[in-house]
Amino acid sequence: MVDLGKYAGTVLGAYGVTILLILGLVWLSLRKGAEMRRRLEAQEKRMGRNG
Amino acid sequence: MLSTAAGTASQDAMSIWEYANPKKFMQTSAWALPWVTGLAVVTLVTGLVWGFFFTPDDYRQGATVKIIYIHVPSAMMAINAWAMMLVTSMIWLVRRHHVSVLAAKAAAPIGVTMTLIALFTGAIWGQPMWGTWWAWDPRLTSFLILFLFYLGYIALWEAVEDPDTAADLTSVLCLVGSVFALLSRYAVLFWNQGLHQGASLSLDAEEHVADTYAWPLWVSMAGFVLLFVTLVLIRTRTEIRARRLRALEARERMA
Amino acid sequence: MLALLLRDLRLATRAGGGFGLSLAFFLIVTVLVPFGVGPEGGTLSRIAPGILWVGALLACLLSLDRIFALDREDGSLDLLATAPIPLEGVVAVKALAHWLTTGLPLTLAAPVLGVLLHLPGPGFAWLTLSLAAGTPALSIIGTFGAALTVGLKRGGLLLSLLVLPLYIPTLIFGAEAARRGGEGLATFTPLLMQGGITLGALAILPFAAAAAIRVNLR
Amino acid sequence: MLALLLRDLRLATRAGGGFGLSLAFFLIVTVLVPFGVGPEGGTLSRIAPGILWVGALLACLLSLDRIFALDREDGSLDLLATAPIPLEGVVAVKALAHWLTTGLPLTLAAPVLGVLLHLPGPGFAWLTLSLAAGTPALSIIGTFGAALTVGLKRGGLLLSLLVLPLYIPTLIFGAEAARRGGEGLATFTPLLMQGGITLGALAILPFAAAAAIRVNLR
Amino acid sequence: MMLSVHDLAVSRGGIAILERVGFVLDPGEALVLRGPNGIGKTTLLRSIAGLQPPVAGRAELPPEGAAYAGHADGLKATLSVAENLTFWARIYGQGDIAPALHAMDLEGLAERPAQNLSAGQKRRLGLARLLVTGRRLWLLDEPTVSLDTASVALFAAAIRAHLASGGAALMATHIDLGLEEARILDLTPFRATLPAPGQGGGFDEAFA
Amino acid sequence: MMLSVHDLAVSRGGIAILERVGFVLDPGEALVLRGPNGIGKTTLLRSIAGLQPPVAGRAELPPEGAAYAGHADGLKATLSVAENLTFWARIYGQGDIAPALHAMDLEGLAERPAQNLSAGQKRRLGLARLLVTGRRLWLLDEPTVSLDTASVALFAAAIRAHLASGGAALMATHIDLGLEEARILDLTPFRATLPAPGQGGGFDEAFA
Ligand code: HEM
Ligand SMILES: Nc1ncnc2c1ncn2[C@@H]1O[C@H](COP(=O)(O)OP(=O)(O)OP(=O)(O)O)[C@@H](O)[C@H]1O
Ligand SMILES: Nc1ncnc2c1ncn2[C@@H]1O[C@H](COP(=O)(O)OP(=O)(O)OP(=O)(O)O)[C@@H](O)[C@H]1O
Ligand SMILES: [Mg+2]
Ligand SMILES: [Mg+2]
Repeated sequence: MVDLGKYAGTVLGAYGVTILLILGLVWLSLRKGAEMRRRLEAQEKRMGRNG
Repeated sequence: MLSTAAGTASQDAMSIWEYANPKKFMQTSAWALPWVTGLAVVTLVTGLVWGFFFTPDDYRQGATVKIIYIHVPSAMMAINAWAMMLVTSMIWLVRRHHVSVLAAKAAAPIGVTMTLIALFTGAIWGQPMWGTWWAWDPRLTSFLILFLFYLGYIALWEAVEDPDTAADLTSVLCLVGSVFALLSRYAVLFWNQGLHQGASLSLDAEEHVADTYAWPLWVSMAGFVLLFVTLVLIRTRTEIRARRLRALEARERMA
Repeated sequence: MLALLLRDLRLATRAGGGFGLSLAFFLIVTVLVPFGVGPEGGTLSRIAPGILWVGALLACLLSLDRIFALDREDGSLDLLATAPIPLEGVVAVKALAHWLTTGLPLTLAAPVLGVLLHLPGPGFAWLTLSLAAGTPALSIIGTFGAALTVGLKRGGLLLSLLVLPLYIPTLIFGAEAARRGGEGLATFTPLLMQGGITLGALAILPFAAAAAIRVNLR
Repeated sequence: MLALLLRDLRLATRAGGGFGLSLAFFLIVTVLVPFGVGPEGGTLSRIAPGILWVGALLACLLSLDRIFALDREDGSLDLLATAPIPLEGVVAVKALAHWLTTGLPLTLAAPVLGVLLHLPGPGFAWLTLSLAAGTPALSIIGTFGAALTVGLKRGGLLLSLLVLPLYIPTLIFGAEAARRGGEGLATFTPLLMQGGITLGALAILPFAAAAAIRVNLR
Repeated sequence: MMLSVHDLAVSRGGIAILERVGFVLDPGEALVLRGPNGIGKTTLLRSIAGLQPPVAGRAELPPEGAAYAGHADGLKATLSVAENLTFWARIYGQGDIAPALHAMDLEGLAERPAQNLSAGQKRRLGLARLLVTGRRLWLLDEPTVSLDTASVALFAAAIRAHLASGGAALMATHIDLGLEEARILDLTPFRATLPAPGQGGGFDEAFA
Repeated sequence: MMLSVHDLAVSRGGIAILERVGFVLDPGEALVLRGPNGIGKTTLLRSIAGLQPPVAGRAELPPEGAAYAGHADGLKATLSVAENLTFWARIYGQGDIAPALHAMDLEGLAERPAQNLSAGQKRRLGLARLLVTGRRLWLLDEPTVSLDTASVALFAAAIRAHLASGGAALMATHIDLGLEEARILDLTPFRATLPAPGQGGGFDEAFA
């Protein structure tokens, strides 16, 4: 393991925040994407056409 | 009012505006997405792992130098995302390609996230280096202003209900905002000279940052770019679907 | 065009028209700050030019949503858009009316309020000058923001959010000029920049604002 | 009654509803002040508690005219006044909804913004505490002011003018508590006074506000 | 007896505009107020609804009060038709909005935000609100503004159903609703006259 | 020829609601648009007035444009009737407001602030505005809302005078104006239909 010395908190905090924000963004994007795809497919099926 | 510009363009042999056709875009992006995603994950993980585990501490900054591998790429992407929004917004205003403006809409939340990452990592870095979380340094201040521009842009998209109206208004805002963002940058420099590093790495890597730091930094910058591309593709696809869903629902109501 | 200016000025000075209210708001912000930060003269005098500029800017900001929203609500804006005057002209006149009823009174009031905050002696003239050079920019930028949000119900705060980042360069140069002037330093550059912003904004933004209104009327 | 609260919260969180915008305004006031007074850390840190309180107060103030004006314009207020719920209850619910969408978020955001102004270490807790004790008073006093001005077109700035003097005691005690807390002094008295104002306002003002609305509907 | 108005005088801007208005409305009855523009129909209805105090006389309403519908519909632009209606139903402690939606032919629009309705559709929603108040007395100010003929017929049917179930309605309107059973009251004779000089007395005298 | 509309398609919220609308209006002619609530009369008038771009087709107006009067009257509550009217007269470069005041029977109210008018009086003022535009083509959206019979007759007389002087008028209304000479256009047949699946193609397809 790397030894971060007295700056462990700083470095880990920075990486932690970054990873959290990125994962949050990715999760939101995927969730909204999946929801939209589901709703659109349902709608297309209901309207009986896929243009 | 949807224009039919690309409809006629499809008769021409091949034009880059082809990709502004939503259908074409959906096809192409569906094909490209797995590749881009894979590449993004690989480069991002490589860059960050390399930077985090396999680089020495700086003699002055100690281990904090590792923050550079996220701070600098995110700061770069925060600016580049806005630049991309500016370009795609102008394309919308001039050529009325919906995909273009939807890509701008899709990029904005990624841009804010990048801005926030740069701000947070910078603040965390500032605590040991400058002894304060925040200073009204020009670089930092400009980023705060950029954050405000992003917020305003997103809020305007949310507030306007008609999608084409929203597209027009946000594009005009993006245009005018960019001019004022440059002005602010100049004003802020005039106002305070600041503590922040200059553009030490991006211009002459050899002179300022040793290769041991530079290489993983390049890789992780590439990773952030690819991450951005991936997310823009995913989100633009979502926006296109949302538009189509909206249109279908409205038709159903009318029928 | 002149008819429009006169009507806007008349509406502003009628009961409930908002003339004087932004002035009152400016007064009250200036009064509140000592309550907030404490009465100590040295601190107050140091922050005086900045607070006065921020106060004037906020007072200006709060009157922005009147520029178009009222005309939109009662249908006048539709009628103006189909009237035989160019929409760019309407926008310019509206900005001018806003400045006459807001920016100008604020500029004139600022030195008086400066007394309350122990503004240092030479600061008075420079504050007035910088406000005179900067408030037209605030009005025209604000008119652009108002045009962007005219389609929204109570776009007031969104308007603030959109306009404030656009106000920052004007604020920085304005407050800087006032502060440097107060300390006896050179004020040429910030005042020049401010004048540049004002002229640039005047040249470009009426067109952007008219375009935004057309989009919003759809 | 609960239906009204839920509707107001839903309206606030819908597009253009204003939730988050007062927060944004607070952020922006906090950001503007350093541009006005200059970037120097010492000065900023001295004025931080006061500016944050003034900023929160202004953000609160600007959202006041939404409380009744929209309901008045679209006729809902007439209908609510003839509905089988007491007007005092309507007022109280409106004030509660305003606090939930404005005062509470402002309280939570204040410490974060404190970083920008170099708020001294112990100040964070006391600032939050004093805002938590004071913002309910701001909401209920503001609701009263909104009720007074509901009959006027765009009463927004007049509303500010009426309400600000009423806000001053809350501001003085709140900023005092935050400042003393930051300097490690006793904060008991100002906090107690603030609590007193909040409770007193809660007990009396809904009735006064309901009376004002009845008069305004005539 | 559902509504009885005795010798009512109403004012706008401090000046009496109608006086000595009196009538009685029984359950199952509808009364249409007529009169030229500006005679005071809106003012009279608002006074009866309790929104402004009368100058003289009184109006006796059912204990629970009346349902008032004025020139504005009280709709929230960002809420959907169903949300708008549900809100009012809950305020009046009523449950189901489906019958009201059906009566005003709004089922197809239930999920549409109110801001995307046409003028007539908005008005239909405003009228549907009356059906979820559960009040027996309706006070309606120009209820059929912007409605097409089909919607006017819908509205007349809703009024008839309301009267049949023991309700009553007082309406101001300029057009013919096709409600033959409704009585008509022309307000022109009640236009306020200046009090003869020296008469009256009391506080207002000095101003009059 | 005063107004000619060719194959016009108009939309609200990005969705076409009327299509293939076409007609010609000559000087001295009036055309009344009919159709149930929500068919798209307001949208059509706004598109012809140039307030929103049409989806397809075009409308040819006189070079100076048309005078449009929508659901809202564009009145300033704190200005008096005469001030409101003078303002619009000056915007359109016209001089005297007295004839307009006379035609809409507003002389007695000239000094009254607009906020103290009744609904019908406001509407009369809104219509008087048309008379000071000097435009030959009028586009009117439900012009007689809130008007009593006498005022509707005033309005019909004003329209007749306008037609007699070579003007033209396009109106959307649900009620009978007593203008026998006006042609009537029912919009119901022009309701937009879904394009057949697989048709069209190109850019819009993915959104449609
Ligand atoms: C909130 C605080 C901060 C913000 C918003 C911020 C923002 C930025 C920005 C915009 C860049 C430029 C990236 C580019 O040009 O591509 C940058 C680069 C950099 N920052 Fe920060 N920064 C912050 C704090 C810090 C701190 C505290 C340090 C360390 C002491 C630091 C060290 C660096 C370094 C070493 C670079 C690379 C410079 C280069 O591009 O050559 N930053 N930062
Ligand atoms: N502040 C005021 N001072 C004097 N007169 C006023 C004032 N406000 C309104 N009026 C007058 O009071 C009268 C009554 O108005 P009201 O709205 O009740 O009429 P209405 O019968 O509903 O007319 P409409 O059919 O046009 O809706 C009108 O003639 C109006 O001009
Ligand atoms: N954003 C939107 N999305 C979908 N449909 C909409 C939207 N906005 C309005 N509509 C619909 O467009 C149609 C046209 O409305 P318009 O106001 O033109 O009708 P109108 O003929 O004037 O009706 P009225 O007689 O009631 O005034 C209406 O059915 C309305 O519900
Ligand atoms: Mg009326
Ligand atoms: Mg219509």
